[in-house]
Amino acid sequence: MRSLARETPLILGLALLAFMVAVALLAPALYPSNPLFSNAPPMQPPDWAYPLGTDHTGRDVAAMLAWGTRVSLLFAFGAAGISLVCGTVLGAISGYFGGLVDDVLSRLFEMFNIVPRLFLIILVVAVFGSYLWLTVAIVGLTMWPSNARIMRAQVLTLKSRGYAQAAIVSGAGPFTVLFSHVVPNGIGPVMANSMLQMAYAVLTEAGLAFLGLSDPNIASWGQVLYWGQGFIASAPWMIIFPGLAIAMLLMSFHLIGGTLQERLDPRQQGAMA
Amino acid sequence: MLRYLARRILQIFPVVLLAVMMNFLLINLAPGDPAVVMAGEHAPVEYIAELRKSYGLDAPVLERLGTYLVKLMHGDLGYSFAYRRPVLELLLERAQATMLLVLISQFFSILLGTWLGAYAARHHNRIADKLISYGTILLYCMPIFWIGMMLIMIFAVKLQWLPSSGMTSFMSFGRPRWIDIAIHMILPATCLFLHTLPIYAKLARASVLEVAREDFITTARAIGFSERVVYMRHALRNALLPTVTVAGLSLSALLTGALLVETVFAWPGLGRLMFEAVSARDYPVLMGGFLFATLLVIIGNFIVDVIYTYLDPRVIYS
Amino acid sequence: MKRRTFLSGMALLPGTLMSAPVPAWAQSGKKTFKGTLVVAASLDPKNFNTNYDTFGGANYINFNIMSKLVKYDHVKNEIFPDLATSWEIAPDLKTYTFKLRPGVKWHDGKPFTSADVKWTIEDIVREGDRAATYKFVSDIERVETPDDLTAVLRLARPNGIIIQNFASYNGFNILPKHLYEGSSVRDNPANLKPVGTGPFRFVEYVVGSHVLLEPNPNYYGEGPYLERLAFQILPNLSTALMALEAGQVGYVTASPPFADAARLKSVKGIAIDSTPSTIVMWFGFNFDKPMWRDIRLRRAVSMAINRDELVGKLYLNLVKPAWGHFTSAVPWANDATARQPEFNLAEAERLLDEAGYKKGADGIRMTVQMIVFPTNIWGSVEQAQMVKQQLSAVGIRVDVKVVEFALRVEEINKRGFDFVHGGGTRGPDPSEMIDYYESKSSRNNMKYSNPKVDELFIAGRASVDQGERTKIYSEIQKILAADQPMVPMVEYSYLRPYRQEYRGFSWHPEAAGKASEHMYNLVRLA
Amino acid sequence: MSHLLEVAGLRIDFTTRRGSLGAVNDISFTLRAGESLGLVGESGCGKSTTAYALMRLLPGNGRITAGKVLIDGKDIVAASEDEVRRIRWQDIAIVFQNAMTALNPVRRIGDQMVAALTEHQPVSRAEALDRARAIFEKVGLSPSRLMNYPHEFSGGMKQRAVIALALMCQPRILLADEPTTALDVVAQRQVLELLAGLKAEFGLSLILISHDISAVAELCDRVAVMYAGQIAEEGPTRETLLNPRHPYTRGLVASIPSIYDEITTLSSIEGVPPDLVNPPLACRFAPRCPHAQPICAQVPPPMVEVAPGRRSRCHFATQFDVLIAGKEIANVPT
Repeated sequence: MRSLARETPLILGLALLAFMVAVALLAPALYPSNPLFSNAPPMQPPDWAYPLGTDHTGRDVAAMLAWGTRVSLLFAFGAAGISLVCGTVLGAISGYFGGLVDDVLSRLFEMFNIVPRLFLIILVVAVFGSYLWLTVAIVGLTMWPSNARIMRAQVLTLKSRGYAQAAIVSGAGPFTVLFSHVVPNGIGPVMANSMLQMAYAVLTEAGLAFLGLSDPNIASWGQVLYWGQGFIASAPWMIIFPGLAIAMLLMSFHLIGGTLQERLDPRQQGAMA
Repeated sequence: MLRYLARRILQIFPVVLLAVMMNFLLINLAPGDPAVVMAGEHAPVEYIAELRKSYGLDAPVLERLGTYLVKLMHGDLGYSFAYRRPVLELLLERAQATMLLVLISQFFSILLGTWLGAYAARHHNRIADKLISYGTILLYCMPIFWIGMMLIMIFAVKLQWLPSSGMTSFMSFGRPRWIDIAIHMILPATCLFLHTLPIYAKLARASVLEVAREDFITTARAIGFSERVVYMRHALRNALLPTVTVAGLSLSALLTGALLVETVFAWPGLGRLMFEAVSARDYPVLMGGFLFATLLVIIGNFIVDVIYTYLDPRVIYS
Repeated sequence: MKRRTFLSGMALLPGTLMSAPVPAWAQSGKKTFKGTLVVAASLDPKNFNTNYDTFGGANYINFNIMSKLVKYDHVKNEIFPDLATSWEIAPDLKTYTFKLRPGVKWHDGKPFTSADVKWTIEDIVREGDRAATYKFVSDIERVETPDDLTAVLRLARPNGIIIQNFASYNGFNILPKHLYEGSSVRDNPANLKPVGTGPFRFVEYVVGSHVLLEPNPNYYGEGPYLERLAFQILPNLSTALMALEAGQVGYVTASPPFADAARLKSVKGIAIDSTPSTIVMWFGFNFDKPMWRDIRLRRAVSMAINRDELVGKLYLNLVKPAWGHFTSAVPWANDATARQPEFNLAEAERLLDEAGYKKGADGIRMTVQMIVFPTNIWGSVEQAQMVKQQLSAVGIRVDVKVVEFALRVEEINKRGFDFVHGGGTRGPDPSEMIDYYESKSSRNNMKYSNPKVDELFIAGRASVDQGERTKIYSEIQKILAADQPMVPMVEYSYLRPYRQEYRGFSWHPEAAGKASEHMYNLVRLA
Repeated sequence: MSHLLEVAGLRIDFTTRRGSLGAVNDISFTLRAGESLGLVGESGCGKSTTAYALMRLLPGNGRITAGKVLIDGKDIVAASEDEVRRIRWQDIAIVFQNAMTALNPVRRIGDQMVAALTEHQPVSRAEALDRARAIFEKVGLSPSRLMNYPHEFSGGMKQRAVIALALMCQPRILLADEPTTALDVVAQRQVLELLAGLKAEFGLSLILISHDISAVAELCDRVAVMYAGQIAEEGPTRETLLNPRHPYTRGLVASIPSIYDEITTLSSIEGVPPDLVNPPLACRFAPRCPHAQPICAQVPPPMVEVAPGRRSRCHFATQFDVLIAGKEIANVPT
């Protein structure tokens, strides 16, 4: 019982995430027609036919949000995934080989830290167009340095551990040692960070949409918020529901990520007892 | 300290140079011709070519980069295409508004966030801790512009207590200017404050919890200090280092975070200037903005170092 | 009918009738000013000199600081005298003689004379194509100034619409020669601290924040009545509307979403007027793609567009569907018989089949790209979405691509699009249509070309006789209706949200003949 | 003469993810004024936990679940938080194991000492500083270093500073929790000598917690040997160590060449201490005991007084010679 109470945040987070994934998978079944088609009377408050109301051009908010779940999850997993791969590989290489490689890569991390990230994203999206995949990629590519930093620190401490040394002695190549022995053991904190990055990616999607920089052919939560901002007073459901959806998904990432961080971050382990 | 500073600048210089070069190339290689934007839709091809020439846009990009860097060394940030004014003048004008907003909200969110975090840590796993932890996460999960719209809705439209936007009031000229600005700043600063508060609360909670496990905290308890003194006087100061680090590093991140707030509240800041510069292909302003952000990071880092020496006597720079 | 005679009379008759009577308060000498109007503007002016470069955010401020020779009023779309009190047009349409208003002073106290007019026009001519307003003066060879209050324009070619050109919304302002002469006009400090002869004087411009104006007590026209006129820069429309609701702003220049109009109207203290414009919103075909040269395809697409649904759903029937290529807002030049085909899905499908675009297994005939540029006019992206939805009914899949302003010219020049969305003013004078349809026009994004239409546009320019011009433009509209180079969808109306305590906006009846759009000289606090 | 400190039936449980862990189980001992007691045993046997419990400084997941701790007749276990705070440092102070981390790194040592005194006694800062200076001198530190930060001290100096801090309020009982573990040999010697000197000078009652038997032998009047959360054997130091009555004490002592030699390590007895979440039901040492008899795994041994002032928790405490000689035990307890 007591341990169940301990796990509440994790269970809650996983349940929320599972719900979101389910909605994303079921969206085409629930709302088979294009969610961006105006098939309903405009500005309908929530009722039985349109449980989350309709927008100013007669689009079903529930349909747009359901389909938008796919976009948000794509952003979360796509961008964080790109960041995870790039960050892990570059951070690991930097930490493992040291020397010049480390110097160059570390400067690269620093440089990305210096450049204002959102503007970089805005610039690329504004210039090359607000294509969904491009936006996902650029968000991912601006997030990796923090993963790289964590991975680098992990590798620095782990590479002297017994199993790594044993693998080296047994004649394994440096990449084998690094990616089959060191990285798997040090990936924990990076995973925890990835959950937070997922949250950031979802927020970035919303922020870009709010600035008018998202793909008009796709229904996303940020888009609904963007359209809804003009109707705070007359159609608050256009603002409240996407806001809630974002908060829910982010909450799930934070709850899962927080638990992961507690469990996997060596700095946060070991109580006084 | 001075020697340390000099060394730091020498160290950071290549990184800045690299960042400036990357910005330059990224911006200048982007599609969209500023000359076309400047000349307007009806302009003839010859005029566009002429404009390109007069702004040096016709040279190869690497040559332009060289010219830009040389000018930069002389403190010349160039001339805004869109405003037809020196970039430095524009940046300084708009940076004031942003820095005012950012620094004040940052000040309060560090202060209150740290206090909340320390309070939560002191009551670890108790109801206050849960409330603070979940409350701040929830706050953190709300998009910043969403918070902004809600604030406007409640305090400006419904209650009509505070102005919804801008920095200046035209309706009541009797007030001293600084009071006027302060009143206009309450909502946007609160918005930014609410957005960054969770970061500092979370950080303070984690690091106070960590410090609370240290031996000297047990010593303080053994001496018989009250829990409040133990946490606020002994644990907190030792736990402040991560907060200072994050605060220093986030100066430039805040600049961009301020963009959304500035958009919602029509605050005449740097974020909006840069955002509009993207649309206008106003390269010099964009580059200047990026450079400004870069310098902020360096200044932020430096301030962090100074505060470190104050907070932790073990840190010595030479 | 009365309007026609009035307008043609204005153009043709010289005479004292045209000079404005001196108002009573000006004779008594003292003006009193009361109240502040804050106007929510969505764009930074950036720079106030719009004669040479286009600064979209400056126009609506300049109308209050600077003057033109003549302006259109905003109630009847008729020309009224501004700095020119009367004019005479020679029968060969090559000499225009303007009598200027006496006793006018620049805001810095210097007297306004014909030299200013001469310098302003001749400098634009000298700049040529590089100046944004050149097209309005391109026929002018030189300006003569027999005396301080007379300016004589000598034209290279006959031109019957110089007066309309000068009054155009985007037309040039008269600039003070004494501040500009001998300097680089684009770097002149007066571009940021404008000096004009208009109803308000420039006080300050804080970039990104506001432009502040004060009343000009020496203004020659009626007003101003306000103690202060401020333009607050509020780029975000919902922010601007909330500021209006909160009472911090008196008028919002951008149109609110039509779906919000009913609620806004019910908010205490807010009034919303709907004023028709000469703006038509449309989408055009890319004639560089051979398929769109097939008239059957163009007709089919036009027939598949349900304008009534569009106007109902996006605009709650507060705007009119556009059936022709001009605008019903200017009846004398509008040919209501030159119409688009009626909505008819079956016929559209038949035409598409006939043209060889059969439905595939997935029910789709073709995928086309539509580019759209978000503007201050409400609903461009929404219209594109609606076009996408409506064309899906006949098996045409539309990919909407929203392109930001800076990329507009480049995106169009790529010629990769099928449909291009557009919307802009076509009046008050029908000659403004030339931008969209003339073969060589830089705004003819479709690359539509019909030599007959080009010829007729030249003919329309070369006449001052309204009856004759009506015929010419009617013929143009008939050809366009047959050719169908674009699908006009909506005749746009502005929604004007303002605080009820203000009266005298440019669209209010009292502004007829006294104020152009975006002039606040008549605005007063009730 | 009454006891200054009396611990009776103390039981301390820790809440862990695996369940409740009885870190200390039924411990009783007493301390008279001026007396010194050594607590010895392997790491994890509960020595430090016991010490922390004496000041009620257990970490959040530890709780005193039974027993009493009487300081001067006042029960610490039942006292209010404020009362405990008043007792701390005034009546009982502690020198922590790791001097390196026991001092607040960001405050000057002198300030920390002054704050400790002013927290408890109504003295001015100047008076407190005077006292700090005097104590600094007593512990062999130069008063001129009073306003240094901890990181500016060497390890040995830091340990002296920690002792100085503990002496600020002139406590009656001083707990020293492994005060020498982190030091080099020379410094260890010096600190032990310092403690011996202070004990004599101030008449301190000292509880020295250590796994270093030689240190205990040198400093303490009495010794309590702990094993797996219990006291295995307790008695006057010399007697107990020279003539143990518990197999664990014997093993402990046997691993040292000579009690009064320089000893730095405690060689271990074969096997590992039991899991305290599920401790052996009978004798806790039985699984490791080379002399274990059937009964040892069945019946928990009682604490028996084997001589005046000497107690042992072994079934065979009274027949210990016979047991270790490996001879037939005549009188097997049941």
